[in-house]
Amino acid sequence: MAYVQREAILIKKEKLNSTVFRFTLKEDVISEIATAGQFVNIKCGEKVLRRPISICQIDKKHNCIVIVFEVRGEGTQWLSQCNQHDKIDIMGPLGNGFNTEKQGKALLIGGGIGVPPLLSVAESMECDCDAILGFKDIETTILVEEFSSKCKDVVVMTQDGTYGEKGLVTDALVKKLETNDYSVICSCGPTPMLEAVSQIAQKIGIECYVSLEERMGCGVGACLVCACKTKSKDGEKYSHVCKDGPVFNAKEVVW
Amino acid sequence: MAYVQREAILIKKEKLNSTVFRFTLKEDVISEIATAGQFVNIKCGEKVLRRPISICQIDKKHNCIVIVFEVRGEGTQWLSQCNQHDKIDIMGPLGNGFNTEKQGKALLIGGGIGVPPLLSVAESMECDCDAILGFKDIETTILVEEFSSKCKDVVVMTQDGTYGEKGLVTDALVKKLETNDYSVICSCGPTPMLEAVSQIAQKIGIECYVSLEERMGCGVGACLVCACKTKSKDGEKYSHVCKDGPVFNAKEVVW
Amino acid sequence: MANMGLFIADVFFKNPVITASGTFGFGREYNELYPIGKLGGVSCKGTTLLERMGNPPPRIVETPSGILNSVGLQNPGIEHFIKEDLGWLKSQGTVAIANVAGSTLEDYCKVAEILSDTDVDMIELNISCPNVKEGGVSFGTSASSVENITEQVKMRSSKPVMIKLTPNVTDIAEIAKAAESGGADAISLINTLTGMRIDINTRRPILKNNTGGLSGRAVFPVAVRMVWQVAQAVSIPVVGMGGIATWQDAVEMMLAGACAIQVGTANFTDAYTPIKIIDGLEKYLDDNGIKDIKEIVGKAEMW
Amino acid sequence: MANMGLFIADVFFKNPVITASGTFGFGREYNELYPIGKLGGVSCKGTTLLERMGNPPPRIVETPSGILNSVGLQNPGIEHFIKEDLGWLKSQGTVAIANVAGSTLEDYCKVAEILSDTDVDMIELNISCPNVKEGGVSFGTSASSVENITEQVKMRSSKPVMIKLTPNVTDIAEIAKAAESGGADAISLINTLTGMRIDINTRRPILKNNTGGLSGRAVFPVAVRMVWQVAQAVSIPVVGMGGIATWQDAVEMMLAGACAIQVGTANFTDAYTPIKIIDGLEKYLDDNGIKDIKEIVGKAEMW
Ligand SMILES: Cc1cc2nc3c(=O)[nH]c(=O)nc-3n(C[C@H](O)[C@H](O)[C@H](O)COP(=O)(O)OP(=O)(O)OC[C@H]3O[C@@H](n4cnc5c(N)ncnc54)[C@H](O)[C@@H]3O)c2cc1C
Ligand SMILES: Cc1cc2nc3c(=O)[nH]c(=O)nc-3n(C[C@H](O)[C@H](O)[C@H](O)COP(=O)(O)OP(=O)(O)OC[C@H]3O[C@@H](n4cnc5c(N)ncnc54)[C@H](O)[C@@H]3O)c2cc1C
Ligand SMILES: Cc1cc2nc3c(=O)[nH]c(=O)nc-3n(C[C@H](O)[C@H](O)[C@H](O)COP(=O)(O)O)c2cc1C
Ligand SMILES: Cc1cc2nc3c(=O)[nH]c(=O)nc-3n(C[C@H](O)[C@H](O)[C@H](O)COP(=O)(O)O)c2cc1C
Ligand code: FES
Ligand code: FES
Repeated sequence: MAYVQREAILIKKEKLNSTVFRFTLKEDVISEIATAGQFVNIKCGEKVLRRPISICQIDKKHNCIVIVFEVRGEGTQWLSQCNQHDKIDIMGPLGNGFNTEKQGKALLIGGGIGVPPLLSVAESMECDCDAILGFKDIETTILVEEFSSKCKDVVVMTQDGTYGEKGLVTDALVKKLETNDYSVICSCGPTPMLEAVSQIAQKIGIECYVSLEERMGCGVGACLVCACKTKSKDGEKYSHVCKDGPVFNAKEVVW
Repeated sequence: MAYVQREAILIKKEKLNSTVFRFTLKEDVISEIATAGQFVNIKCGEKVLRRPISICQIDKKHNCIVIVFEVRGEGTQWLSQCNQHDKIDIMGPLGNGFNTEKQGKALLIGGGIGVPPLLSVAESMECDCDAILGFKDIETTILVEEFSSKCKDVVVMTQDGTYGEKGLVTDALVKKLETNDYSVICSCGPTPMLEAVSQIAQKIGIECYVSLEERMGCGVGACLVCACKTKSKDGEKYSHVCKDGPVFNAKEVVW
Repeated sequence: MANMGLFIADVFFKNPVITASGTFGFGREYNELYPIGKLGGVSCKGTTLLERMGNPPPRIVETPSGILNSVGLQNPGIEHFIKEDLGWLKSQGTVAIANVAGSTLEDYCKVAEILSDTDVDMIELNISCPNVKEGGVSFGTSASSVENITEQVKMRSSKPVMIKLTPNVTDIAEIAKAAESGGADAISLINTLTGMRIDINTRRPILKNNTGGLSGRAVFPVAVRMVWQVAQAVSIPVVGMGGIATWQDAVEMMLAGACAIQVGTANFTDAYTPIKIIDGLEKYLDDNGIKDIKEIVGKAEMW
Repeated sequence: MANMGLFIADVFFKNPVITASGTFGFGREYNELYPIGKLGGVSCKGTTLLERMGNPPPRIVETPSGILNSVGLQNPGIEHFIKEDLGWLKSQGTVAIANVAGSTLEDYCKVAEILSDTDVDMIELNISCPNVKEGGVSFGTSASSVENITEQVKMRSSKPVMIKLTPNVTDIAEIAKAAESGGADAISLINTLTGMRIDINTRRPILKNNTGGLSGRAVFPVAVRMVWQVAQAVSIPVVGMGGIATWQDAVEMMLAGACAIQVGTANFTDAYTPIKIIDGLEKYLDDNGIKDIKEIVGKAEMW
């Protein structure tokens, strides 16, 4: 678990839609050692707690990481007001990411603001990937082009059908499974979605990894605040999203 | 006691020296009704308490007031980082200012960051004014030109003699009194200076008004936080700087 | 439009937003900014039998998300209040609450008796002022003395009596129950948490009184917890305060069990806070199809 | 360069900056950022006789200038601590303080006994955890039970015992005196102030445990006041904490009477806080020609 707390420089700021921003942050160490699915913990102004945001892309060549975040409350609001050249205090890379070793064919399933971290997975997977991306509507659709250039096949689902197909990612998943053999599913998104994806994966016996969210204190495993219930042969216990996760094997998660 | 709480627009920002700023703020009502020696109470970012700052100039023609402030702590630091066109939440005009009715000849005595409010007095006095301005050194000297254009005679004192004469404002005061007949002294500056000025004035029987400072809560007379001890024929009591002052007749002040 | 009105001990408040004692004077100053008749009520500056000078300055210091104050009950005495301020306040069309403090039981009783013959709507008994040795806080920290003072004051007063509790106690529910069994018509809380700040340069407390009372947003979580505990423990109305600065805070406090709320320190930051809270509450009710503000009181469901 | 070292009950601390229990694990994670051997001491996560799962999540919520937590003493039990963590921590060259909690008096005593045979430097008795029904807070709110538990634990322990007090009491000085007369070697305070936040949309407390403990800068003025009161009341060393985030805060706490300080919540905001405080204190002493950190302890002069 190597990580740093450093000032990164915001070298590019883009607005992907009315509430979602993409920041390209230059930070040598973090970009050097980060792996797909890890996150950074960002100091937002005078806020007591840092805000965890997943790493969306890792550009080792330019010593950069890319993050994509949605403005939800005061912390992300503050962050969205940072400007190019500003210094941003970030801690990372944190947590355990996805396994990206060669493993047959992978299916990435992202929902909403859970889509961005899967891009880092698509970029570093040593095997082919397909992706299913779910959004509310056309307005909230993000990163479709980026996924299209990295994945074999990308299916976009919107709840209202204004982009791609109408329906949920699980609808697309069921269809995909009829014609494909996947060795692993990597998923990130709202908890109900992750639970549904896990159930389908488990039923047909595909390895499935999910990236969970929980409110955090330290972000590094020291405070035991970010508990999530997991099960193993020894019974149920609280694991910690920041250190044991955020990526968990779906069959260990107690939903 | 008429006042408003409004967003003023910062239309001009100047840096007078390494820690002192001059802001020209456009606000219709405040500039309309303000009188010399009143103050405004300024919201500084997320700070709980507003910061009281005296009005330095009142430009009724352009609906502006000018304030001059020194960066001392977090509040004034925040304020100094505002930029042209920013909206600043101010409350005012507050308190009772100086009496500027025709009254013979007036002597204005300012020390340090107590100098600015006296400029509004110089500009609105219906009689002639002389001024004694005291500073630490040449670096901290402010508004000398402005006073020179409004007053008959301006003496500048610096503690180290790097500008004007070397010494304290009281040294200059004693000298001035040898050759002049003043009907009133108006003074603003550090408490020890005000006390010394008051004593001299009292000894020779000149009316003397001083502008006091105290930590404030509401700024409008509702919370009784900004107490300063005053005396009258009924004995001693706590008056309130924000409402009964900031300008007091020196002979009422219990130092 | 939703109904914002409510009764506390037979006194009608047009809305649940009251300005907190000591932060709003008798309302005159803020009436320059908006008609204070818009407020549900005004809890006046703490008043004692005789005039009090209060503590020497400095009386205030800012702290992270809060302030410490040590005004120490400066006030011109109850007769002055009745003669100079009460009539004006009543004529503004809002509920006038007299906040009463004292050094002895008899002081409290006398003031309550005097107020019984006036137009005042309600008495808020401040047995919790931490800023003067004889400010009544000693009455407020033990259950038996709370019950006793409540009983005595109730006997001498024809006005409804609301007991204002200090948060500086081990078991707030026990104290609240004591007030209830003493006959209190309502309970208000929290007063300030005792705190201190020291100037590291002068090595002296910043407040001349050494300690002061902490208020403002910093204390909000403690206030919500205590209001919830008290609302669970008693069946008389509870008025909640401590750090309320937005309509969302007000909703949270009411969900915890407050039937009305008071706004103190937030007046200093933004003088329009009480009005913004009233407007915000109205819109919140309408947006959520809630017909009556009373419907949200105590509606927080525990896990 | 000024002397930063000090003794608390015969245990030498190279400087007065200790990381607070529950916010710093056993130091491993932060050792990635800086050698934790630079710290005066590490107070470990609260440990109980047997493993505990802790409370369900969410366990944290941000509040103005603070946080509420309801971790609830999740820990792998004392034996695990001794086997897995203590050795490593000791080898880093800092003082290792075991923070001990329990449900029964016997639990506390057993853990103290077990620790007596280890390398641990000191025991911090957490009789103040507000987040579990059986977290010991009941032991911490009455003077007689504080005296009793201190006596019992002291009898069974060969290590110095520091009693950690809860701020949720009426009279902190009385509690501190009880700890002293029970034989405590030192006192640390404050633990968290009990608070609650409610989500106005779900109408549920944000913490699954309903209430949690308030910490962070919001509580600093309360902590300074209590440390000052306790330092006046007892003659054993007092370790101060609650909202310390800068070296200035540390100086203020020490002027109030703390001979050492602990840093908790501020680690979350800036992981380098303890190091910055150590550096800041050193510079402060040198700049002011103070030869020894002990010279500032309790030097605040009251008005
Ligand atoms: C491992 C991880 C990775 C994440 N990656 C991303 C990402 O790539 N893009 C993105 O937009 N969002 C991501 N999130 C969610 C993001 O952390 C929250 O949206 C953000 O913390 C909200 O902060 P706020 O101040 O805007 O909202 P507020 O609601 O004001 O926050 C209040 C408090 O709750 C916490 N909080 C609120 N929502 C969440 C949440 N969903 N998860 C954890 N803590 C929360 C905040 O951190 C803060 O402490 C991630 C969360 C986790 C745990
Ligand atoms: C009536 C009046 C008029 C003033 N006019 C001016 C002016 O024209 N120009 C100028 O530079 N300064 C003026 N001051 C002083 C100015 O208010 C303080 O310098 C300022 O409040 C410091 O705030 P801060 O956050 O930077 O400092 P901090 O020290 O961080 O402030 C902490 C708290 O103490 C209060 N405080 C600190 N110093 C003072 C002080 N001297 N008087 C009152 N409260 C204080 C702050 O308002 C704040 O609540 C005036 C003060 C008063 C009372
Ligand atoms: C400057 C000041 C003066 C106060 N004076 C009184 C008082 O006279 N009587 C009283 O019962 N409470 C007094 N209080 C306490 C408030 O009424 C209120 O209980 C407390 O400030 C918490 O609410 P808040 O956080 O909204 O300010 C005072 C508070 C402040 C800040
Ligand atoms: C997440 C968290 C967990 C804590 N766990 C413990 C604990 O196990 N034992 C204990 O004595 N105190 C515990 N505390 C209290 C802290 O040690 C400290 O007393 C308190 O947080 C005040 O200091 P601070 O404001 O610097 O955080 C915990 C605090 C936090 C924030
Ligand atoms: S956030 Fe501290 S352990 Fe996960
Ligand atoms: S600051 Fe409130 S009365 Fe002066």
